[in-house]
Amino acid sequence: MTAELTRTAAIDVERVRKDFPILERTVGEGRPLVYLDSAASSQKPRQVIEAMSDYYAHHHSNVHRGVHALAEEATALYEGARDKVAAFINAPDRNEVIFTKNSSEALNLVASVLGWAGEPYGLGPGDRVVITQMEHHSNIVPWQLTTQRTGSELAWLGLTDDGRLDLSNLDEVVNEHTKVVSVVHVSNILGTVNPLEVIVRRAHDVGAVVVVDASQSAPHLPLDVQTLGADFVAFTGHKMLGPTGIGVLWGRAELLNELPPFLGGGEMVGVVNMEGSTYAPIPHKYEAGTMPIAEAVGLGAAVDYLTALGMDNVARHEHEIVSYALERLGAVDGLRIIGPTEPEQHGAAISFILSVEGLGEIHPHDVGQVLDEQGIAVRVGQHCARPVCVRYGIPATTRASFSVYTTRAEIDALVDGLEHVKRFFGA
Amino acid sequence: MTAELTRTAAIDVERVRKDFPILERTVGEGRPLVYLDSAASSQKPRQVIEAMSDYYAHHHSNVHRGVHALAEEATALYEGARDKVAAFINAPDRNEVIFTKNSSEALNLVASVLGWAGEPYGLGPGDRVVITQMEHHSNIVPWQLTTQRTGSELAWLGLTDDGRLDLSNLDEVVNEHTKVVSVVHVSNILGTVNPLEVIVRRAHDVGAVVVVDASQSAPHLPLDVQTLGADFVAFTGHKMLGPTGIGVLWGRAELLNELPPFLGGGEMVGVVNMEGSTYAPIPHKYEAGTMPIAEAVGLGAAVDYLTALGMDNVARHEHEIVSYALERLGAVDGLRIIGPTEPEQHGAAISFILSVEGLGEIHPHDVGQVLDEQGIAVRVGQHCARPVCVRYGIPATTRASFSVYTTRAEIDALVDGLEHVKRFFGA
Amino acid sequence: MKLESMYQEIILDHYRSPHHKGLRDGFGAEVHHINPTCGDEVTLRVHLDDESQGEQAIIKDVSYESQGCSISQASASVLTDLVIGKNVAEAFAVHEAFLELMQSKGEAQGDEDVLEDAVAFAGVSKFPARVKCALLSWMALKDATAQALARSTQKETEQ
Amino acid sequence: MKLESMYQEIILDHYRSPHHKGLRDGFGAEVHHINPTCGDEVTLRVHLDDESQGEQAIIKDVSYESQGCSISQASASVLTDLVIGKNVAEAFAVHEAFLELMQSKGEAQGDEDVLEDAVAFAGVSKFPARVKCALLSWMALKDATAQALARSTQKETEQ
Ligand SMILES: Cc1ncc(COP(=O)(O)O)c(C=O)c1O
Ligand SMILES: Cc1ncc(COP(=O)(O)O)c(C=O)c1O
Repeated sequence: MTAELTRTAAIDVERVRKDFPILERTVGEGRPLVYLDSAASSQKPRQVIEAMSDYYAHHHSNVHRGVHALAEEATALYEGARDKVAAFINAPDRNEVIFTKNSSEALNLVASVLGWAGEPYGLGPGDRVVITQMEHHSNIVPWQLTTQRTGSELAWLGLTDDGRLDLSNLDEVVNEHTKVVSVVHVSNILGTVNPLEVIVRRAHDVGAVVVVDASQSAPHLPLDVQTLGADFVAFTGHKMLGPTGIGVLWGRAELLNELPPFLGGGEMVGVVNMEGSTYAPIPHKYEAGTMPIAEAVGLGAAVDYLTALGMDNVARHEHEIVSYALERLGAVDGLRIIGPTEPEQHGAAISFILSVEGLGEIHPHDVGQVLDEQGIAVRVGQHCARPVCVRYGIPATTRASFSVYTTRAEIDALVDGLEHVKRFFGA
Repeated sequence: MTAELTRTAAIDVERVRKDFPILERTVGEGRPLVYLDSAASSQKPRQVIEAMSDYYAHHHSNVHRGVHALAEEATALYEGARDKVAAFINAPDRNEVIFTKNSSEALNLVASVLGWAGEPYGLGPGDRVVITQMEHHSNIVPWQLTTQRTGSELAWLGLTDDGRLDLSNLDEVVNEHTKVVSVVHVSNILGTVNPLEVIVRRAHDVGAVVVVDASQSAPHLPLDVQTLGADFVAFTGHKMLGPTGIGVLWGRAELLNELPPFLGGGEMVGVVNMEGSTYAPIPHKYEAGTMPIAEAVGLGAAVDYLTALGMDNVARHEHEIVSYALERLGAVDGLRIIGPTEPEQHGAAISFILSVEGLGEIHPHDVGQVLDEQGIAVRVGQHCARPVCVRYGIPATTRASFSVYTTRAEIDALVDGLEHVKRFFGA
Repeated sequence: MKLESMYQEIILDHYRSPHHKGLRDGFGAEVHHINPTCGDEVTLRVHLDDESQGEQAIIKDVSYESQGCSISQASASVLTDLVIGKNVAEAFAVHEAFLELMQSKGEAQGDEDVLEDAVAFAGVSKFPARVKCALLSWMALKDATAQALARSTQKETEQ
Repeated sequence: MKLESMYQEIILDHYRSPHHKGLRDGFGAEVHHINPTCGDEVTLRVHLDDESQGEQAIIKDVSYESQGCSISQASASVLTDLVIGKNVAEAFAVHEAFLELMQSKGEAQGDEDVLEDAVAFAGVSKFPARVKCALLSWMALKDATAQALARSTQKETEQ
């Protein structure tokens, strides 16, 4: 990154901030909100909120199977959202985009159907699933459940001391018994951006299906599923300026066509007889019941918003913020960053531990509470990634995370806030 | 019902209609919207739409695990919605209310965990699951999948010629091998209100778990899970004036505590180690990942709206509309009602087939299309209940369905519309 | 207006008095297609004069039994008028042209020289929910013809 | 203001210099409790003088090792001050009073005669996310005491 770029914002943050109503509010005793918790869930621009209100106020109806005007309008909006998402991730086929309720459901979907599938994809005794030690619980527990149910084995890649994947034993861990490799693109706790190419290559060499948890990358960098080379990619609306209640599973059509269904019900069927049923073609095969229609519309609006900013610009802006934050936080006395400390291959989240003389480590809960009083919202705890905390021998971390609306001034406020925390608890 | 009541609306429909922005719009060539498709999905009052916009504009954050002000506000709103739903269905314990994405997921949840459970609940060879021939596909396919996966048997209760459950062989069908009985409270295609007491009694006599699909009753009549006596009750937000993307599973705490988890991920865990995990207490055990937070808030607002009207009044109003509709439709030449023709034990949906001299039956698609041109929205097709169509030897039906905002004038418009349909296609 | 653009008089005529309806014997293949969305069903038989001719084989007869809306019924009737007597390649070309018309979202008029009565379906293409109805019997025709040809190839190979 | 209402000086004192910390030998039961939300953990041992006395048994010692935020640490420290030397029934009564205070959402003051230093936690009850922290060691105490008593009953029955 050139000096030029660190000074020039890749996006006009002040204008962007005006789109987010919540950024106008104050918290506590009239403190302006400094929202540094976007990795947990991002805020929503007016455009997204209004797209959904407008949908309900003017176009709502159940989708598909209707010949009336509202049903056609709602269907066009819902399926239009699928087109937008497909374009956003450069999916070769819109039917490969399946709406779920969140990333977690998307990952459970894959884990479940691979558990139920027959040869060659199905899991059974002797088969191995590989994950990593930096996965979010939502990419750990579904695989624990599936391997337990199928008698297959769960293995994982470990972490280096500096917060990156330890790939030194990649070829042993991803061995010839491996049928699935499921790995996070960007860690939500460490901020690490993982080198997926090597993992995908090795996994495909042994014939394994590759699942990528893109929950923390889809909101922050250009995501091209064709370049990525994975077989499944999961992400979630609420972290990418979109609404709650919606997520996405992208999967290769050949696989989706062949794998068994997940949830059963209306819309996912072909012909239903009491004795047995046939299933609809994708994407409907994996969309049982009334889907999150308004939420798809909202996600479509979020994708429009991000696309208008340009994902390259978003990535550049956030890289600038992360660089600045690493620099400033690194200079705070008693602050230890958990995870990579260089801005290269670093996502929009930074975890740390704060200590103060005479007391030692201040527990993240206390850090977060005192920051909150100053209007600064960070997340504290294990961030649904307990194995990372265990790996680094820490009970929890304080995490600051960023989005398109984050400013350098907010990083400054955080640093000032941390100094206040130290004064507050200092002996 | 007294003559008095048929004349006096139990609710002030004109005032109610002002709360639903979509009812102000026109369709096609400026026709006022006559929305008779509420069984597919109801419209939403301003109060629900605004509760969600307000949530996003002022309070959004991920819930639980946060010490900052927004996280506390969002958590209080989300958990407050659970309290509202619990009160709405008179649940003995708020932790028995589990949020899902829709009814279909709620039913799949139960079917899946009963498939995975050990003794005494788990399904296996020799065990029987009983459903009925009038179930929605969402209460058929999950049981087909589970019985197929576990090698258990699926049986069902049939229908009488007049559109009610045939209970003459109840004791044979629900036999001592029966472990689950899953039955719809109100049929979405026939409008039949089922006599659940006898079914629940028989099921419990043989030790079976009872699941009730209340998707079409929760929006229309007072639902008291304690009176109902079932073990699980499923319903869906979008049919009860609430948003898409949210449903509810109520279940007895003893059962929910004992049964295995459904989806794995963040929030549903206790302690996660790479080697294995423990699970959170209910309701969180069954709420993996970021939940539909704004949608829960919206559902809470819908429940407030219905409660303010009074569910007794809602039921009375709809009974009045259904009675009027049965009377008027019954008098249309060439119209045959599919399902019960008396207003007693009749939900807010009426299916029918229309014929015209010289041509015979007009296909529901054609009926719906011509009604649409007059601004009248009905649903046509099999209504995700194909076995009912097969049972009555019909390809599909036209269905008119009602809600709190439905007026007699709209029924009149439908009847006029049907006369126009006959003229249009008549030889 | 909108409605009349879909329900052209010509469509209603075919609907009220369908051509070539009923199942007839002497056929190379029979298929059963359904549209689960609305419950439309068609059973359709194709009779080719000489399967060994491949795409040059003449369609001697198309017979069908169906249940469904006016659009799907009329479409089947028009189809039989159009393809009986043509060879397979010609019939497939008509099918292509019809498919294109149906996917035009109301933009195309259809070439009357190729599509004859079927140009009346141009208005249907504006109603996404009904396009499938119009295409049902055409999909069945394509499938049945392919099966009839495949079967003859198979027979040859077996000999 | 709000913040000071939670972080009373008395809490911070207990946090900085916890009482009775460390695990000591000679105990009737040991439990390990965690708060998965934040990673707080406590290992707690209860030593009763004579389990056969049931709820009349005197709590001779409570020792613990813990990791967690100031609230959970201070709460454990205050707890030991409060219950060591009391009998089980009395200790449970104090627990009840503390639980009530924590669930008061900032409405209650707490009875200083019963709760002593623990009334300082009144402000914590306004912070739903932190109530669990304050209760962690108390839940552990209740559990450990119940186990110690249960074990003695079991021993008697086995004899
Ligand atoms: C009786 C019945 N059960 C289940 C469902 C499924 O509800 P959802 O589509 O919201 O999952 C519906 C509606 O579609 C229904 O009418
Ligand atoms: C890396 C990662 N994976 C998965 C998830 C789960 O997403 P959701 O909670 O929307 O299901 C999250 C966020 O919570 C995440 O950060």
